[in-house]
Amino acid sequence: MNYLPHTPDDIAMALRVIGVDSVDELFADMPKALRKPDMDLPSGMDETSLLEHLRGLAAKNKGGGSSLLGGGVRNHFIPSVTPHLALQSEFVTAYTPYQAEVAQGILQATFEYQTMMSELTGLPVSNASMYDGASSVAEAALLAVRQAKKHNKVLISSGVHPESREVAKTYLKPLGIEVVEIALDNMITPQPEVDDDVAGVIVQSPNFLGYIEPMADLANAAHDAGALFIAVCDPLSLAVLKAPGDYGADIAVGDGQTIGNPVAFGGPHFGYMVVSDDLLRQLPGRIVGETTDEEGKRAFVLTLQAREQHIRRSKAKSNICSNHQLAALMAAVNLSALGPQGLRDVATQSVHNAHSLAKQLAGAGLEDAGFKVEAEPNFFNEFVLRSPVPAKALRRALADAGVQAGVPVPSAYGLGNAVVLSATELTTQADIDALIAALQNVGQPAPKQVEVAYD
Amino acid sequence: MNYLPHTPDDIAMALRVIGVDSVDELFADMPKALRKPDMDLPSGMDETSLLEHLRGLAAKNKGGGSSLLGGGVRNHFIPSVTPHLALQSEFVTAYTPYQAEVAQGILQATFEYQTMMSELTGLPVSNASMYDGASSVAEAALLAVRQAKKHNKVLISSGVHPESREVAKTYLKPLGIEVVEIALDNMITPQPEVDDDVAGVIVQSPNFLGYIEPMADLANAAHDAGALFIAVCDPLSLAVLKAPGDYGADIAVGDGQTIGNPVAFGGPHFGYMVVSDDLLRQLPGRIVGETTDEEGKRAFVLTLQAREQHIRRSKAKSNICSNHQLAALMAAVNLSALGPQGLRDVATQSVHNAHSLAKQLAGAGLEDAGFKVEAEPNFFNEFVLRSPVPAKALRRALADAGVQAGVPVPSAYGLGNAVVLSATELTTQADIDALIAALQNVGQPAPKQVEVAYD
Amino acid sequence: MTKLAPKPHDVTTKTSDNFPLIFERSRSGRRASAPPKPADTDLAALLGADNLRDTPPALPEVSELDLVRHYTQLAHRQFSIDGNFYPLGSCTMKYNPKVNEETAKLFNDVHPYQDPSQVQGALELLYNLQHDLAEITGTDAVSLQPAAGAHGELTGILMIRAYHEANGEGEQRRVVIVPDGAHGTNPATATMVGYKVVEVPTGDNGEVNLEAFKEVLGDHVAAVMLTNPNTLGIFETNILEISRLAHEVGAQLYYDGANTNAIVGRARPGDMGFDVVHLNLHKTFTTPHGGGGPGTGPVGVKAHLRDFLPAPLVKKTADGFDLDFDLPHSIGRMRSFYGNFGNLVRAYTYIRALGKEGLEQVSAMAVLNANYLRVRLKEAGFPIPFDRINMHEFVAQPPEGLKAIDIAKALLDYGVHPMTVYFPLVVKEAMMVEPTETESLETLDAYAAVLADVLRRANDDPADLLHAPYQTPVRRPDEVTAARNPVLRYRPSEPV
Amino acid sequence: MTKLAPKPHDVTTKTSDNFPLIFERSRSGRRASAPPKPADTDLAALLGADNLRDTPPALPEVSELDLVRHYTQLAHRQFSIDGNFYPLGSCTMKYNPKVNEETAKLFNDVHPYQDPSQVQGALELLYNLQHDLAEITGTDAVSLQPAAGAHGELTGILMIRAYHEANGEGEQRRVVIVPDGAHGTNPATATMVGYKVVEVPTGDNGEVNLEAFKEVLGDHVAAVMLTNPNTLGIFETNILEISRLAHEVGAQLYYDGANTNAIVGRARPGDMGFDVVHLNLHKTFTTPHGGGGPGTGPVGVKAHLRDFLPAPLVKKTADGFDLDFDLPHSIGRMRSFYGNFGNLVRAYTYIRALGKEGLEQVSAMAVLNANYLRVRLKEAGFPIPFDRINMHEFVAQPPEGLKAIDIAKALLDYGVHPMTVYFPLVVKEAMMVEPTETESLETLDAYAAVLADVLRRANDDPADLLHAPYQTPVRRPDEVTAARNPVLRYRPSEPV
Ligand SMILES: Cc1ncc(COP(=O)(O)O)c(C=O)c1O
Ligand SMILES: Cc1ncc(COP(=O)(O)O)c(C=O)c1O
Repeated sequence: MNYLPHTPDDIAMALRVIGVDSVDELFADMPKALRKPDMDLPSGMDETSLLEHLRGLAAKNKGGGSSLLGGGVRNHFIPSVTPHLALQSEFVTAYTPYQAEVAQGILQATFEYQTMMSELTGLPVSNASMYDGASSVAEAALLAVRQAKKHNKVLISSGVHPESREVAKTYLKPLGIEVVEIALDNMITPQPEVDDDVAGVIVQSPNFLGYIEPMADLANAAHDAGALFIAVCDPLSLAVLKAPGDYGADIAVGDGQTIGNPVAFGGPHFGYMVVSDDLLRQLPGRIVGETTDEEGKRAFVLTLQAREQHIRRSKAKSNICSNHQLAALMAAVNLSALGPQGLRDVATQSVHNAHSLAKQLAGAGLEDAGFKVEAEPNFFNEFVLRSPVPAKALRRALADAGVQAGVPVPSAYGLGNAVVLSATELTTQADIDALIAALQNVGQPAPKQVEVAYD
Repeated sequence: MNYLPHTPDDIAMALRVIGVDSVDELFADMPKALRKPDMDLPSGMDETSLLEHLRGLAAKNKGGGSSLLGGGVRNHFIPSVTPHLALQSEFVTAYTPYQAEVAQGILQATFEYQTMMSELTGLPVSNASMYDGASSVAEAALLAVRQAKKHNKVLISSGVHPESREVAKTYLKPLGIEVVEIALDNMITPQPEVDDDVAGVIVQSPNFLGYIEPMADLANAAHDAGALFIAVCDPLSLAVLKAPGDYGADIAVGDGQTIGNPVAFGGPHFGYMVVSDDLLRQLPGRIVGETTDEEGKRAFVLTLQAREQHIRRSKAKSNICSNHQLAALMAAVNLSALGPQGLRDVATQSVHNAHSLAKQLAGAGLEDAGFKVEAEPNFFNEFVLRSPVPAKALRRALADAGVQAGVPVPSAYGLGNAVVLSATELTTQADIDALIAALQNVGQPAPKQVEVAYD
Repeated sequence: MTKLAPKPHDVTTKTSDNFPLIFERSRSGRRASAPPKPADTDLAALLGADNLRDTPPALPEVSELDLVRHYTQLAHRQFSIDGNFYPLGSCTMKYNPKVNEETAKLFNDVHPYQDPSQVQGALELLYNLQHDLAEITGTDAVSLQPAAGAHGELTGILMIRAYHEANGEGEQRRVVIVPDGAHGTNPATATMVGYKVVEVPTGDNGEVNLEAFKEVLGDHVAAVMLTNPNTLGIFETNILEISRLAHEVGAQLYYDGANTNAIVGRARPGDMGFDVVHLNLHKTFTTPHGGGGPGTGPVGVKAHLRDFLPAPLVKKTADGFDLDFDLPHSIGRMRSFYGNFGNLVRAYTYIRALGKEGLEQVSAMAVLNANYLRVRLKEAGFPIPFDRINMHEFVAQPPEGLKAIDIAKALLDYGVHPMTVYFPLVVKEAMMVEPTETESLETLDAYAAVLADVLRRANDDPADLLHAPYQTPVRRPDEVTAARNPVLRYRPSEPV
Repeated sequence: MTKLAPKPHDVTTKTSDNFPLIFERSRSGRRASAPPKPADTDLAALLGADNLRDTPPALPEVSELDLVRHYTQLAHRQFSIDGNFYPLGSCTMKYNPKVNEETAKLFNDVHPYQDPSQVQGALELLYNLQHDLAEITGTDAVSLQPAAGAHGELTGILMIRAYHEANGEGEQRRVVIVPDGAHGTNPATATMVGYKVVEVPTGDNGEVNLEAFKEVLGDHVAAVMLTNPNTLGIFETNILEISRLAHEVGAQLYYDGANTNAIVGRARPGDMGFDVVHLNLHKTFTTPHGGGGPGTGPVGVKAHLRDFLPAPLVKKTADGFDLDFDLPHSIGRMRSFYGNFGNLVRAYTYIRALGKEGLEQVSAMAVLNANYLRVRLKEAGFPIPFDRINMHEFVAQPPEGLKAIDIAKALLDYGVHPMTVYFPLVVKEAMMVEPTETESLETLDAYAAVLADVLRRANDDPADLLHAPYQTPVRRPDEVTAARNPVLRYRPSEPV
């Protein structure tokens, strides 16, 4: 199976026109030693075998669609209309909209996306998308350092998703920027000491464990020391929770999966970044702006490109080129499909179910077996369950019982054995019952081989 | 869940503009006794519940995708590209192309479809599609009668699909047209007596049992008596078998499922009808023709509409209005995706697998148990297996063993207990092995309750 | 507010040359797909050498990308509900929900000849839908077999004929009455069943002229075929009287369900006295029109006609669901298998999504929209021949001196689809508008504004409209030549 | 074959209205979807009253049909590979197979935090793809984490930095060498890792100037970043010498895989001496560009760098497949989870569809097409600055006096996308053309004919091109004002 139009006649004709005798001659510049490498690759397949192979792989995955697994990405309601519209081939197979005249589709949709993200975050300037939440956190930290100039330290709450913190460190370390973590206190971020050399303070709310942070106080602490405040938020939560703009955040970033993309084993999703007006020219990535055309009609273009690598090269604000436009489009279509009320409904029911889950767990008599629900402080749609067995062993035991739940809490949180549980608007009472039943089983004298396998 | 844009404000404004006080007032013409009927219907559902309900129903079906069930429709290879292109929303949600200027998409695609059907059948004039194979057979019989005028009898081979024969009788009976069946002789159609009052002779090849008919001889017999010859063909078979035009058929009809539509529990598929030039003005249904526009550009339009009900009303050639355009488009895209060689490959491998299946069955030692493969006369990709148990009981027993196979042969064929087996290019050796194993089990002393349940 | 945007430019391929046919893109040896590779097979040996064709069919040979470009570009040369307001009267071009497409796909692999034990879900769906449609139409039994509205009509009139025959009145009753405003399929159907058609004129109020109706009525009448509301979009206020009169002479009353969108959930043909009712699932019940089809035309009947239905129905048994062939007077099959199952899934999805209250809102808002647009068109300068509260659609006319066809063609440049023109036949230069309930008032306002602009242009320059449209991929194709000199398939002009 | 020609200019009915924003279609209270109805919930009680926002976000409120119209019409205002020839140099706009979309969907529901025992299929696929890409690039280990080409570059240069640091050469090596023709992401990446960038000039033959290269080389150099073929579409014939020289001074050689389409299956960066290689799966391996992304930029490395890769990789164990975090020198994570999994499925589908022989044909036909089009453009009157056998792309120039931008804009009216213009920077008025292997020769001929027609128009009327395009939804938007006075989101002009 290949996708080539060339018939033998075509090839012969083309070679004639080019003036060479063979295809190999076209590769004459290539040193002989390099040619025809010995690659261990299978032969091609016809479409039927190919689909069979891929369906076979897909069938080896179990329990997809669960709504009890969170950890930053969750299986939320996406109406059928969303992928139908966002995945039209005109959007899917377009390039970056450099030729604005024939890219008003992507450009306008992106301008609309920017407006929606601005509305959600309460900040005025959104870029067109980033790779994901984690790299957006890293880019936000870089932005803060660029803006602050002299500073070369950032504070990051341990409540920020562990993978985001890791990525931030990967990005910042080689530039000599110190990344200092603020340990959580009772699962939320305490008021930190912010030194003068701190460029930015990064806090996630709801944090990785699910709890809502005192963002206004934390923002004040950052600002008092002349640092930027960077809020990391699940955009779905912003349907009902205070927006970063409300509490004075300078930058809002996060992963956009929850507002319109499938979990898809972790990607592609997209990262968003929205900033205050004065950070506009420090913003990494593409931005779409409104203008008028020769005839005075409204038109949209990529703008402020002087920030970007293809213009500024080594002086660019970031090296980002391709972003995650199609995933951002999925979100824009989805937000339009839901509207403010629909998004609120989704968020509300997700909160409702998560709190109901917490309450039912608390009342399920699991304490004796060593489980404990952490229902305080206020949490959104994820919360911590302390476990008598190691987190991964618990997750495995639940999976063996057909329940996909329990994102392990890293030991650095100092919570001992613990997992994050989550619920969404799609969680059913049957899901909750199954989880409780499975936990009750785990609560029984622990089946040895599970413990052993995962310690 | 509904699809209404109307807000309370919209409704109030519209009522004001219309000059009535309430929505109910708009229905004042409706006798009071009729209003607000008591209907036993459930309440509406949100999208999640709706999908759950439908997925639940879908999950109650078993063994879909089998390639051993035939009977006129079969699960053949359809590349992913076919539905992606044919089911673009511009095609799916368009109306009949009466406004040619904004319907060149459908019109040209239909013109191309007509050309492809003409190529397959070897006859010059195709309409834009019919409902299905069965109703096309009926319409072909009506056409023959219209053309012949004085005649009011048609002969139909018993090899024509039983459901097509039934439909033909339903259509023809009230018009006083006699439908005379030609019984099969050794599973193919014998040379019939064709009286002077016969308008048409209808023969299917490969016939319902799978065997290839002596079409040239049968066509001659019809023509000798001044009757039209109507060939009913699986269009897939025409990739390799002689075309109706080759043996002088006047009309070719059939069901188009096999060349690009999923089996979908029987529909929608489409019927095709292609005729000789002199039958053009008798053809029922829509036809697309080529012309030029005001600027001299090639353009396509619905043409020869004077045959149709919306112009001719009670004098129309048929009452058909909506046809099965989108299913025909699926076929056109699919034929273009396959090309002549791809279609030939599909047909060839289907033939290969069916003959291999027949051979393996014949060699599987099933005779003692009372099974017998009818490998003569020449068959295409379906053939008869005689069974020691009633056909439906056999089908059920196979299904219980996880094998979907065995279209029951109606008793009128005089073959006793028998089923039609089929294979396609998608049939695997594992499918064949499973069938043989299951048959060997059925061959064991017959499980009583199955026999009883199905007699 | 939002004015309708001008027609989206056809940016894909605007050329002074002809748009290529897929055959013109063909090059010998190209392939756009990879089916399973066939084993070496001696077809002549297996099939008989005489049975093989000599030359392969000249199907297109294109690469996968060229295939994709072709059909993507063709899609851009096409109006659709998804892209354009499409208020075709009598056609109910409402929104076709995307979720329906998702659910229909779930059943693609189910084979119609599987043992019933293997297809319980499909049968249950059919059983439920039979029930739902009976409730909606006020009938006692429903066949899901017919493949379109006209096919439903044929089914229904065949049943009526069989019924009269069973009553020994087959010879006596040879006439079907239809209003002069009836859709062409009604008289055409009657003819297909061997009946003579008698037309009854429309009265001044746009309804069936009751006196004239009484005159043509008699015991020679087999059936009366009506839509209600009728094709003028007017509710037949005398429907109960019409029904009484028809039944008094032993005729059966047939309901053409094309206009069900006006009454769904609010009134039932069965309650009006109709004996046979077909529905167009591609109208009221949102299955897509597909550029011409497939439609789906289930037929519901009162109890006295149940046994005449085409077999099989789906029944519920102690073990689950099964096909029911036990219909002693059945007219016989109308098509293969069990109807357009994929569309039955779509319609079922729609009905269960909306539920009882949702369906009632459909007709309410369909009628509201149509009346609103009627008023707006009147304000824009279009005469309304039957100017009264209408139902889900209404008929307008161009101002004196203008032709409906020119108005229609002019609309195309604005990216909106014309209304149905020249139907029904009882109104000169008829412009029949059915906005449907899924359109917003802003869309209706924009349509009225566009129509006003068309009238302005006609005033400014009477010749302007005669050559409209100006911006479409082709402009006023020559239909006369097309019919006089039919070119119905591609033939290569030179040896390829 | 089909010639493309501009649309006629007479626009009789063009309305000057703006195409509406989704916000301008919004009406308070409309909904386009039905999520699960929430239970009565006291959010203030559950979440803390202080934590709740005061005003909801002003998201659009539209009906489902208006939503569908909006995005369908927007899609029609957009060029795409599926609709248009799109020969953007350096971007590899080849056909994106539909079967990839089918297979990607199969994994939509898999959650990244499921227990590995539950996701064996997903892990097996990643494992297989790591293997396949290592074979294709000639490297020893592959990370699938990077989310784009530039992200792969960052990953690779970070690894090189960590490697030098591990060798105690972190302080000493502070320079990255890139050719002056390099893509902007190369120098930008070096800066992000804290390196200084030194450019090496292009020689007269379009290749890296070897003498100049030697001059800037030294033991202060951390890495040399190259594409091969380079951004002029020319194969660096001295690549083995360059590699030797670089390694001689202890520098690491980085391969920017944007141009892999020229060599895939025929030569491997690893064999050329590259230590780190990224691939753009959205180029060579057919994952869609999506209007800007998501891309995917896996990175392969030679054995000495394996332990520096971002964790996790996927490993095979006795029990199946598992995540492998055991990378002692890992630079750390580059993003969350395991990369753009959906695109990894697509690329894997593509690789397994083609297999070894198929991949080799890709580069052969990509290079054939590019050379053919180069000759055709030369015939059409376009100078070719480095006129030699090129690889998968080539750079042309407009004839003296014309600007690449005007040629590009003129092309839009013909329904074809322009080439990349003004890149690479080393050629004045560069027009960089990459047809890819999935295009037929007829399409290339048509493009050459269109370009010839553009030159003809420029000759006939020099002002003509300056205002092109004429037929697009908008024409030459004012980019200067857009940047000077940025309007980056919608704000209602009046209270809604
Ligand atoms: C009033 C009326 N009756 C019958 C029909 C025929 O329906 P179908 O096209 O489904 O056969 C139509 C279709 O437009 C109609 O409008
Ligand atoms: C030569 C070259 N390098 C790097 C890149 C950056 O790749 P990405 O956009 O995937 O980040 C590109 C993209 O166009 C490119 O052409």
